[in-house]
Amino acid sequence: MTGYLVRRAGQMALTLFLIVTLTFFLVQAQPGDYATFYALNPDIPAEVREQIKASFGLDKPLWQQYLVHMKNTFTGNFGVSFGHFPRPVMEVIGERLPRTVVLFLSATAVSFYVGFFLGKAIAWRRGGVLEYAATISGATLFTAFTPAFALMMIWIFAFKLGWLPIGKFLDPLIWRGAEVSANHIFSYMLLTAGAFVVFAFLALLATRKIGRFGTGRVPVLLIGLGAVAIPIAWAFTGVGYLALDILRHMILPIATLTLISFAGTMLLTRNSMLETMREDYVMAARAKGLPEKVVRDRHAARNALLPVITSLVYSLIFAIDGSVIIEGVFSWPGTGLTLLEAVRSEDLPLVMGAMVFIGLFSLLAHVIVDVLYVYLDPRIRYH
Amino acid sequence: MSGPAGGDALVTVDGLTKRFPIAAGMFRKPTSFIHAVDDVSFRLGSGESLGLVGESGCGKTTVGKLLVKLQEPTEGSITYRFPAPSTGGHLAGSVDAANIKGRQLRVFRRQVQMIFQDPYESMNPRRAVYDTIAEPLLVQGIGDVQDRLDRVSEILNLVGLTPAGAFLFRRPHELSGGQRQRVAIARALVIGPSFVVADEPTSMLDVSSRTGIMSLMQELADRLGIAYLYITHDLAVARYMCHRIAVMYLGKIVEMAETEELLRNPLHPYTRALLSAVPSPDPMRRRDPPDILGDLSLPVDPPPRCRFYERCPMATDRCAADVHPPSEEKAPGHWVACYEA
Amino acid sequence: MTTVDNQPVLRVVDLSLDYLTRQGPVQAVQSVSFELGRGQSLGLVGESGCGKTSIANCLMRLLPDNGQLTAGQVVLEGQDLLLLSDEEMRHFRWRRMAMVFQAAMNALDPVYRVGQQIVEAIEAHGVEETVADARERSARLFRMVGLDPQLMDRYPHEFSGGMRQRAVIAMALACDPAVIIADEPTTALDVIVQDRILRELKAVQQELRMGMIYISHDIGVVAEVTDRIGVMYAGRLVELGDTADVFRAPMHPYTAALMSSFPSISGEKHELETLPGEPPNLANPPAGCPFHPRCAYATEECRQEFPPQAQRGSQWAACWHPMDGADVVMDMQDKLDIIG
Amino acid sequence: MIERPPNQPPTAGEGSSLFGDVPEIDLSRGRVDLALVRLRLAWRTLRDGWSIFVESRIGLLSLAIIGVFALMAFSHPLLMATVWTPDVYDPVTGYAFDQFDHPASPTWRHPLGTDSLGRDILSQLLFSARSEFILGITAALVTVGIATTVGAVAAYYGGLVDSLLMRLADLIIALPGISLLIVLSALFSLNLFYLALIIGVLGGFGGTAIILKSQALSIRVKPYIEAARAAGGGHFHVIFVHIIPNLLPLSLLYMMFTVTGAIFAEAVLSFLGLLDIRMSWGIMIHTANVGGYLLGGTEYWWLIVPAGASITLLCSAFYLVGRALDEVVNPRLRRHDG
Repeated sequence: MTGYLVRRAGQMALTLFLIVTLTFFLVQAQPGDYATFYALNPDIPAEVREQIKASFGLDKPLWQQYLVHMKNTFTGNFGVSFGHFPRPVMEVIGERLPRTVVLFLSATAVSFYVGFFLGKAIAWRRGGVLEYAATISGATLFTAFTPAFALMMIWIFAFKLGWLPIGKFLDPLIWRGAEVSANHIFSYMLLTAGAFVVFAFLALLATRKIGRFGTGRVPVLLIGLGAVAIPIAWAFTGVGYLALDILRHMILPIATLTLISFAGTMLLTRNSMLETMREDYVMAARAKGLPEKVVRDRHAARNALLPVITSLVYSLIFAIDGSVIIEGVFSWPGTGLTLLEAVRSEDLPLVMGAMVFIGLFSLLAHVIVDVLYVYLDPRIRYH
Repeated sequence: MSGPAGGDALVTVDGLTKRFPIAAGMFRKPTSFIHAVDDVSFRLGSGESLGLVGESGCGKTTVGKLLVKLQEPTEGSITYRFPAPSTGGHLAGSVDAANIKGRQLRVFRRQVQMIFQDPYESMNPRRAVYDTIAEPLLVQGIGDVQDRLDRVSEILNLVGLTPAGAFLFRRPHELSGGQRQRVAIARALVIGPSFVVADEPTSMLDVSSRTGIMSLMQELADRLGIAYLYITHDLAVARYMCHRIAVMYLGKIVEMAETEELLRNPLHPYTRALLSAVPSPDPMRRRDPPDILGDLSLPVDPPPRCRFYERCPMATDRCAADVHPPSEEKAPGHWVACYEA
Repeated sequence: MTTVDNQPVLRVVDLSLDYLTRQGPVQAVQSVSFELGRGQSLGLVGESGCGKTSIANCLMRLLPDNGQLTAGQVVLEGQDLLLLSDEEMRHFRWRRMAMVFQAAMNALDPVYRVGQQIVEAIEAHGVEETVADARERSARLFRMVGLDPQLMDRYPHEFSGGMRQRAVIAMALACDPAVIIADEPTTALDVIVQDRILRELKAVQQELRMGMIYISHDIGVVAEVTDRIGVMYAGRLVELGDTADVFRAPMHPYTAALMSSFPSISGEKHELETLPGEPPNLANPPAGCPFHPRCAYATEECRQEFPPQAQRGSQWAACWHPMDGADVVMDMQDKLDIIG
Repeated sequence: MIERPPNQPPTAGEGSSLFGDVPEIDLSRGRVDLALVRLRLAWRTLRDGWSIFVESRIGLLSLAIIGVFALMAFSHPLLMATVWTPDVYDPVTGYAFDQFDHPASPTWRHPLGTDSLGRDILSQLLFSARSEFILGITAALVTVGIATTVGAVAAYYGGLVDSLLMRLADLIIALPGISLLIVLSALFSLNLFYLALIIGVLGGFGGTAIILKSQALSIRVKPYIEAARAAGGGHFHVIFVHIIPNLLPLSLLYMMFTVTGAIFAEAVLSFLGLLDIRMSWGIMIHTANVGGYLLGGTEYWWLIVPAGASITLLCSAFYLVGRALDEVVNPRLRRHDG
């Protein structure tokens, strides 16, 4: 297991190296010279320009530039953004990355859960009305033209119904008198969410150790309790309304991203279920007289989960791409929007930086999926 | 170890060994090996049939694949002595199977063929019976389309799929298991081999089609003068199909004798255990449980002592200390590799 | 031979099953009737596709969506299982009638520990109160089938084929069933392992005085483990009798053909008979006796009408021209036991 | 004992009753036309596959939708050559002189109205359909051509070739495709053909290659591959006669998915204004977005709905046809009734 993780980490480093190389040479191959972009930017004072040139080795031959670029990338120096001058690329991304991660993680978690739940339901009752409805609406949403769909969501829920804000990260009117920064509140929100996940996990683990039959509801109860306690705790901090504002801004992008991506998991789960349902152990579970729900969830769906997890990599990449588009439409200031803005304004250092981080992000997702798979499949876990 | 076939053996196998490395990682050299076939020697005369019997994982299929050159041996030699060819384009005289490559290998395949175990998986599901049987002719470049069609029809009649026209363009899923195995036999025989390795051709068939295939193989072997190595886990089937039987255990041949001699007078403790484990269709007969210890394990880097040591009910200190016993002729033509036999 | 109670633990009457396919209904099981005494073992033999496994599935009421029971009763300890609701049947399964599956590898869920899968069955039927008791019980069962209870916390892929088959047998015994159905439990195993499993299965069955239905295509195996034997052909039970009687003097020509095509390692090497043709297509079975196209004795009435049961003692065959004792294929006197 | 000559083989008559119509060849009538027989066999396979495909009503409906779009693609040049005059109806340079205000709502002469530059929406829609087909099918052919070869070769040879190809595939699937394309289109000027090529190559060496390779691997270990080698067949013979034909059904399936992906990617990039393409559905929405008509809701529906619906419909139609094909290709997904 540790050997596997070490090997996987090695592979990941190599892939990251290749991504950095690829972006470097793509930028070099494009028509126009990288150095002149700096030279032509009127925002940058002459002496800073020289300094940048020197630190990036822009006056040296290509292969030396490449080496310098490599070194800079892996020491976290992506240079200075043209568009956000004089902020370094690293700082711009450092501020925006958590926002993307939150958007992406919550949408992925919700869509995975919804997709898996629906997928196993339509496979179990094959040929029902639910199957037709879920397949058609799921596939339509999955292949829907994301920008148009996102705009439609905004139009319905923000314009017509006025339930939710139109876009962006927060409402300046609410934040006018606030003494804390949005980043500060946001990081505390992240901490709370993280703590809750840990708590839920421990609750599950603890009840498993009880050793009596019929304790399945205990963790659900505990987790529900936690879910109620958190908002109450936030209400007492006095900045709860600010957190609520951020939350309100998150709902629509997350809902949109969830809607476009749940079908991938759903349809995969359906096919995977149809295959596991033919397995002898599902027949054996039935023969043992287990309740249908147990046969479905503990045996058929549990095994159907494995190939779905393998393909989760593709869904994750799909969701990363989706979040780039969604961030663009909702003006959600994350890495994706940063990439789009940088591309439009030809802010090359920021393009490279954002691309490397999006690549890193998808690599991490990849590795997490692999580890999850290893954890879920004892046949691999013990080898 | 050698067989009774004398000087005019068609196949002479000497010290045949195949070790499979256990993957250790991308850049590390494997340090562990599965000793699938270990120092196996025997001879087979033309027109003779030898049964290779053993439990799954004993290396019998690997021996078969080595003989038809689907795998390359780690050590040892396989020598064929083909009779003078009746048709052109066949190899004649002594051929060292280790050293043939390229075009020669292709010609070699005209004389040495294999029948596979699984009638469901040994045929490309998208290709019709004709394509499957004509494949050897096609890749060997024999005849034109009409010749091949004639030859395939002829061989279909020979294996009892008549009228041939009704079978030529069926796909495998349109045939029963027995019919499929007949097609597999036809594919092996269409090119006129003098030696065929049959890897459990009946183990996946029902009783009633099994006997049909067994008799067909015997009949064709007699008529066409084909020698074959019959690989099986079923001693009863080997009894009906083979002149001689060799019993394999974990990569070694532990006993070899004329069929009836082996069944009546088994000398190796493993052969005895194997024989006494076969259920009897006679409900009146009470069998004793086979005298054998433990379970079969993979031969990964086995110690040099007798392979059967761990499971042998009559093992002695000598068996533990010495190398795997050499094969000795205890009775005319009856070879055993055991110190205590 | 075991003593048999008078009251049968399982009675199957006139069981018929169709599979609905594109080609129309396929009559997989037709009017099959038999009884199984307490502590008795009944073998069902026949070639693949003859309906053996379908019968097992009918008894457990585990049919695929397109399977349709058209007639019959399955009476287990006085209760007709076919009249129960799905939920009632669920409680009957495994509690009173359990199954040893054909492919043990596939009958164990790969993602759970073997012990857990036995505990699960015990939990579902409330046989024990706590996890600890259930584990205790599983450990006992493991010992009974010759497995080390420490292996309970291993995963199926860590077991060898023989160990898996033992675990599946232990699982079948989890709730003290009155009947176990063993569907080709040793088919994929080597002879030496097969021999051990058969001995253990037989011993456990006799010790717990369970009824056992043993399904196999291998008449050698069936001869060794069963008291009575039923021969199936094309979805019908064509012969039923005490194992010794059926082997000594089969009444149905199909039974005789099956036996004479079975190679044996003991005794004189008798000529193997080849049964011509193929089993019939059950979507479109021949009229009359389904065996008539392949039968040497077929006459006009065989082609017209399904034969009545010809009785001889406790043995019967569905045949117009049952064979008498003189037709015995395997002459026991010839058989010298060369091993013992 | 049964009186019967031993060894009597099963006869054809009994066998064929099991399976219905099997092409029977009368050998007594001299030469057999192999090509004709093969044609009949292929026809039968097609018919059997079709009969499973039509069981999926969704698949059939989707196929019909694709057919309608194909008709649309064909109708544009026809209409331009007959009733539509280029100066009014050209999708890019045309101008509807009969209207004063643009965008104009639908009229008889312009059934879907005009855009903010006075161009006929229907003409744009029909013209774009053709580009989408060209793009989608080119990308799909490139992807599947590469992926099938890569998959078969990697699975057959294994070893170093396999390792290199699969690491490359891992690298490609680790890159989020749309993000990469956004960067590429910012750095280089991409037209329809280059876009198709890039999508095709990325797909072909990426995820599709991995899937086809794992399928090829399961074919490679089948005994019939060994049988072909024992018959004397070389590497080329085994790969092209046994492995690739058995991969083709799955390749066809992934062609459908690639078409979906390519059309989708094009639409997104066009919507972001990053592509050098004359006209496409994505550009139509881009134009509406630039003009600020998108959040106008239902008022200017003809600027968004036809193009947006076309993208979604065609994408999901190809996707659902792919899924229906999956049920044909993968017998384990079929119902228990065959």
